[in-house]
Amino acid sequence: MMWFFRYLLPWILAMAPAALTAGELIPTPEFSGHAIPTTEFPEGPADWRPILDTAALVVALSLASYFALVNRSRRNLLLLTVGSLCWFGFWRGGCVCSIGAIQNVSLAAVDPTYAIPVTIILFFLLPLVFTLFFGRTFCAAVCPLGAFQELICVRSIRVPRWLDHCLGLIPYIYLGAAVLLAATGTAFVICRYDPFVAFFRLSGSANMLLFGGCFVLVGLFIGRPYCRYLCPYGAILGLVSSVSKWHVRITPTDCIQCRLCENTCPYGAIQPPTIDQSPADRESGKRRFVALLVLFPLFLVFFAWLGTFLKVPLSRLHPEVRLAEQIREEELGIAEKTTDASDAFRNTDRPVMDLYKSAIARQNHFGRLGGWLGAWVGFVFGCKWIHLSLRRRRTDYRAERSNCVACGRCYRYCPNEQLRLGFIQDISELVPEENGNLKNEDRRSKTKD
Amino acid sequence: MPNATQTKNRRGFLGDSMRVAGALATCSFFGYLAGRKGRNRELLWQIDPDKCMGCGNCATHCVLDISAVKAVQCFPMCGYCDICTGYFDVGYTELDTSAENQLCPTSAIVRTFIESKAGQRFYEYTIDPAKCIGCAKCVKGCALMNGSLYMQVMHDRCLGCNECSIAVACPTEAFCRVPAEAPYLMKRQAIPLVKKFSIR
Amino acid sequence: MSSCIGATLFAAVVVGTYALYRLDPWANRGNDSPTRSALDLQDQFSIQPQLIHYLQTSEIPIPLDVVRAIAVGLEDRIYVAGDRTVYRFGSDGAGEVVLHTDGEPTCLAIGFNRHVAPGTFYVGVGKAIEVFLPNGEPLAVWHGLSDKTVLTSIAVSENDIYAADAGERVVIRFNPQGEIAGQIGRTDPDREMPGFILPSAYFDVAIGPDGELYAVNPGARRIEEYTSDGMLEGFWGKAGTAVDAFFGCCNPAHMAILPDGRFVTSEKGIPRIKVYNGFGEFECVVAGPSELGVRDSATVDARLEKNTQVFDIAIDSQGRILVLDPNTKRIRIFESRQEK
Amino acid sequence: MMQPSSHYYPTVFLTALVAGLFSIAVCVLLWVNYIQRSGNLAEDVPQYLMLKESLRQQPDNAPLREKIRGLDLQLRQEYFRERRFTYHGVFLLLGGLATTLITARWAATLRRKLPMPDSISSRQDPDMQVARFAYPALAVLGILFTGSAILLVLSHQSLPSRLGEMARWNPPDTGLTGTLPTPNPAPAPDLATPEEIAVNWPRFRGPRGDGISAYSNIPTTWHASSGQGILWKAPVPLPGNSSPVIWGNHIFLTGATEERREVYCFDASTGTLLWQKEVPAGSPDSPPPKVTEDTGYAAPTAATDGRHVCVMFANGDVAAFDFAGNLQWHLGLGTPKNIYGHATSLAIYRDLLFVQFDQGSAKDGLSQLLALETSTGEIVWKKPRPVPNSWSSPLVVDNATPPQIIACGDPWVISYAATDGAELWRAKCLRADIGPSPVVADGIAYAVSEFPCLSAIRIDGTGDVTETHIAWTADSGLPDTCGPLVTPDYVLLLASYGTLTCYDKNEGGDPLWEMDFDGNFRSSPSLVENRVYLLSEEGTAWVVELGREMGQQIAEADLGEPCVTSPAFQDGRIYVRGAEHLFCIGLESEIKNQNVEGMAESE
Repeated sequence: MMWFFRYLLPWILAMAPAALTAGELIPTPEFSGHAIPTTEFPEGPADWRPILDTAALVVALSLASYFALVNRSRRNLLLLTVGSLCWFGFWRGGCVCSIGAIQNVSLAAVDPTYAIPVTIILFFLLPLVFTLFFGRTFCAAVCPLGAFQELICVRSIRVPRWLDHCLGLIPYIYLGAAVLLAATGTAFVICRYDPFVAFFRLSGSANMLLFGGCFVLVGLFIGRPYCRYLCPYGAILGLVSSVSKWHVRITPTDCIQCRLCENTCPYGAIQPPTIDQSPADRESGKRRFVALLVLFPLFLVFFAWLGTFLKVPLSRLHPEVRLAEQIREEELGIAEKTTDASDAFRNTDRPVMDLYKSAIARQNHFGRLGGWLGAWVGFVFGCKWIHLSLRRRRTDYRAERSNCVACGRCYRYCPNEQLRLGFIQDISELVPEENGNLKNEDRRSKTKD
Repeated sequence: MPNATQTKNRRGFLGDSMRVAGALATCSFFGYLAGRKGRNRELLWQIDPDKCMGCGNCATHCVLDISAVKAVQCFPMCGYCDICTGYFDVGYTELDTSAENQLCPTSAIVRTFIESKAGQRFYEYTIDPAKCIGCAKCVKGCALMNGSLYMQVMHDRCLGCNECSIAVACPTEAFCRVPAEAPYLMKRQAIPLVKKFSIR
Repeated sequence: MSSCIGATLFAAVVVGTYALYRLDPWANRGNDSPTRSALDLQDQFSIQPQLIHYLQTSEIPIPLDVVRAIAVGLEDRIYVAGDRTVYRFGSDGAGEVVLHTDGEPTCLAIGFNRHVAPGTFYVGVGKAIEVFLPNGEPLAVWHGLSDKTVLTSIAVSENDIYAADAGERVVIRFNPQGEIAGQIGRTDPDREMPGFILPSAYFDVAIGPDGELYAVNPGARRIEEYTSDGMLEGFWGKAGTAVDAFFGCCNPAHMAILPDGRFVTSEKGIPRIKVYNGFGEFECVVAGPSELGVRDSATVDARLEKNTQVFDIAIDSQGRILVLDPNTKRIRIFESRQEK
Repeated sequence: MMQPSSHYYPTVFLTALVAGLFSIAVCVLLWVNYIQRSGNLAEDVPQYLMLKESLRQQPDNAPLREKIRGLDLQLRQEYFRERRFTYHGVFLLLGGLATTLITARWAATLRRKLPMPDSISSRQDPDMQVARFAYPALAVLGILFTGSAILLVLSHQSLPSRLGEMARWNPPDTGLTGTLPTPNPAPAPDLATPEEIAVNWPRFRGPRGDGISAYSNIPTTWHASSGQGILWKAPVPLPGNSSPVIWGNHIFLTGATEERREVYCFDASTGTLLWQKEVPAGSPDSPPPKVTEDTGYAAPTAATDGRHVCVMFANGDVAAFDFAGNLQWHLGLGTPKNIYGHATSLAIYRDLLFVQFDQGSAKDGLSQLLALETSTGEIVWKKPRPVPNSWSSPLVVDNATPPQIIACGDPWVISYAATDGAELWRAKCLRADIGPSPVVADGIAYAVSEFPCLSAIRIDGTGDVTETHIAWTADSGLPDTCGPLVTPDYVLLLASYGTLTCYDKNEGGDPLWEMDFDGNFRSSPSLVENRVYLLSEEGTAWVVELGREMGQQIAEADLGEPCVTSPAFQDGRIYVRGAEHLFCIGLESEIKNQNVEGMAESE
């Protein structure tokens, strides 16, 4: 057993005095005829995989934009959707997706020690850039979550537009909370509560699968529930999309106001033309707008104030604060039992006071951040309120830019598209007289203006 | 009419420039983020074995049916003990491989006799990754001795979730992101030993 | 149809919310799940109360940052080595520094009444033994040990001083002048000397009531008796998980001998202090993990950084067992229940 | 696409239905399998565990062993079989679901009706309609958010926001006490009792800061040169003008040089230096303080709450140790702007440590009074003080309601509530450099400085009490350093040039008598029974018996080295710090005993 002292002891002594009490090892024997094996580890994912994924993303985005804006083919889009679902969903396991990348980017912006991989940056950035020029074609056929929901939407029922507006605020609030929690290194909530990723992985915790299943059930009847009422990346893309260079159009030429497309969008993105207001309505609208503008800062302050109270629930999400609370409860004798984390903590030398100090500092930090989150919620609410009171005149049926996910369902309902594709010879084959009249009436009213 | 078109053109141009500028600004910000740390390679999840307490959450909290985390043997650190506390249940009756004496619930540890020396018998213990479910029982057992058994995320199985569910459940924050070119970690104590044996 | 869809949607929302609520990301519920893979050390950890024949009667705080070794000197005064000093406690628990060593002491022994120089301090410091007069003045430093020396224990007999060297795996015998008079326990197949198996820096020696030398062979999990010229006289001890055996790779870590010749052993890993009779038969337990203030979670914690529990022991003339607790930096004093 | 309902429809629909049922079946099977499997590892089967346990009882039972092996094999096989089933089942399910979806969509497409726009008669402005419902809906959503936020907040009770509150924190009754184990009462902060404080010497000039001994068996004479009356003397490693404080058997002292600050703990019975700890620099970047010989680097006297000893140094560092000498906390308040050097001693009330940190000129606005938690060093409150640098020490009056802390500065004597620092009253009666510390007896505060007078202020006022609550003033024999000594009948002042002036305690006015001593005085006078102890800078001590007509010098003693600190009195002993040593002066009888013991020991 001399080898122990020849090789190990100098090292133990170098580590002394700690090594005298901890870390002593039974020496590995020197065998006469047996070589000490090296541990075999399976290889990680290949180097080229991220490159391939990025390339696939670029190709898919380009194709989606081409299919939606130039080719105007719902079938091609659908095929691409299936392809994307297979590649980005099932093959890639769903991670890291553009939606989740929000959190990595937030963390990287705040925490200089976190080196964000280039792939994640590109997954976050490329859809944004494409959306800036072509609208939400990413959502249409590239995003695996979108693709999944697109495909399961069997029988869609229409959500009333006012409800759509309200629920449409949730993504912004979710975005704010997700950024806050990610930037503080607390949690990646978007990933934690992603309903579909368990399907892509073909496994997951029972509760997550159940949750996903419920989402699927909802998705059968309500088009893209996640995209519309939760997706924080969709919220960003919606904003970008509203200033995009090009965008999906329902009709390839001019709208003839036939109203055939009116109910075709399962996502409630097609807006009917407006009817001019009476002067009295216009006046009250103006007054309301001014009142809202005045109330806006109050709104911000109120919600910010409210947000500061969130410091405890928010900070609870942080492991260190949770640990400090558990330890405290144990010390007061009100904890029912110890946890692994508290056991682990007690087995080390770290003083309890030190933990408390750090936890309290963190909690106070969350108090401030909660204020910001509250202000953001107030801002979102205020903006929506103001947005609702603003009126823009619309004369045609068209896809609302921020909500339209460029799925291409509406194309074929347009007589002009049918005409373009050569399915019909004349618009009157499709459009009843009544509707034609409407168009003329409208024209008349237009000329009056 | 030409005036209108001109205005429209001008406005369109302005919009385009804004878009390009916005895109460029965003890109450069992200370029900064990417470039700040120099090497921005892919990151993978891994367990820092010095922080792992062997709680067993790896077996239950992985999104995979069978956890991506498995026990590994660091041979240069192993004492090749006859009475291996990682292999034998503390209530063993005989030092043999029969079921009632084994600690591992799936029999994933293979015990091989190597040689007998100065009255001591030495055995090699190898983990069969196909059977290992990552319950960390052997890791806790081995910690009573050398601690050569430890937990690692197996990258052929790990899906690389953006937020690792085991990391969230980990009581000691032992999970960390490691660069893809060095995807496995070693115990601090093992480093000199592994070096020593690899030189030989 | 639409009411059917509505009901489905409602049910989905309710079930989904419930599923989210049931989600257990932080493994809070993990603890009571029956599938948890716990390492069951309960039998080793909770010792049957009828086996515990001793009771902790008092506790003395030690005002040192590091405590290394404990010994009992003349008049039953307690000495603790650590922090480059040797610290003495009076009967009232008040203490004082009696001497300063050159480096960090690792072991300590004090000449008893029948020793050639009663009251002399022998302190193992690095690769040398520092010798001090009873008043704390330095007397000599005994060098002459090898480069690999790791001193882990010193014991004094009437005419000799034995030092356990974990580095060379021998017990070195000094005469009172500091000259090396012999080495005991080196592996020697000719004399059927198996040698000491020392996986760690725990290697204890002690002198029996009749001057015989006992040394722990932790790797073999036994205690061996030697003559002063290095002949192995006998040994006892068995490895195992039961309470009468020595657990783990290398135990006991410390040993002391009661005035009537019984042995007291201190194990590490699952800390246990036990009494064996002169023939090595298990008698009783002095203290188990819970008596020593060690949580059961600490023994199944796989981390290296965790607190390690190794308790040095010493015995005074009344047979009280003094346990040096490095966690709380206290001396725990155990007395037999019957005598109480 | 526009074809009418096709004849494929029934087939397609049926396929969708079958595929859907298949998927559901697979799903259920998988679920059952999942639930079963998690309880199927051998170690989770109670039967297996029971068998194993019985084997432990009877290790030689061979049939039992065989039974265990058989069961183990069976369980493991089952486990791995179920694992395989899950693996394949998932793909089956995926296939089934895909088929269901495709066919269901196909069926839906086949059944799709052509769009039929509503009639246009009832057309309203769509945006108006949206807005009409959206506003209230938004409001409801907002209320929902606010409500859930409030619920969240109410349902989460957490750590207190400050560490100091931690000790007293007790989470509110959650209403679940019926199901939870009854919570233990919050541990009361571990504080010394008033009785304990009264018999110790926890701060500058004793438990009440008035220099009055609780013991009467105090020696009156000693001579260091001959060793007469000296129980022991111990060298103090670093110089300092701070006085000893005592708790039980521990004597605490501080000493410092420009570079190093140390705390010493001596054994009161033997004079052994129990420990000696360096105080780490609290604010290493601050410049070293400018001090004079009169103050030095360790002028502030320590204070103890019986659990911790708190110390302060001229550079503004404050620290606390436990009695074993472990540093509990330390912080640097920054080097004070003080022309002679910071000399104000510390005071403690319950678990609060008071630091009177007067510095600069009054205009600088730098002076403040801080209250720190003794156990953590956390600042509980701080109050700015409208005064320039001063050298007087704050005084805690704990028997007043509310408890007060009185601090002197130029020109204000200000009283603060000890618990929260609220100002209670202030009186304008001091001028220039303020050295003597105030004393309170029987509801009257005595504050004095070299100019203009000694003032007796009733402490029950509020606001500015200069005009209303000053009982009397006196103006001869005013000290610049030594604090006043207030006996049951008299108020004594000891001027630094050696004049002891006695006033009637209730009337003031003209002195009753004066006595001159041949010495310079910076050590405040002390009282034992009716005897006044005076210690001169040169080391001579006088003991004076008090009388209404005249003081009677009854003894003279000699310390043998210069002394500027105030003595501490314990049972039969005086502890006093000289320039180099800490002396313990004891009764002759005790010294004899000790010698006898010593001889016995040496025999």
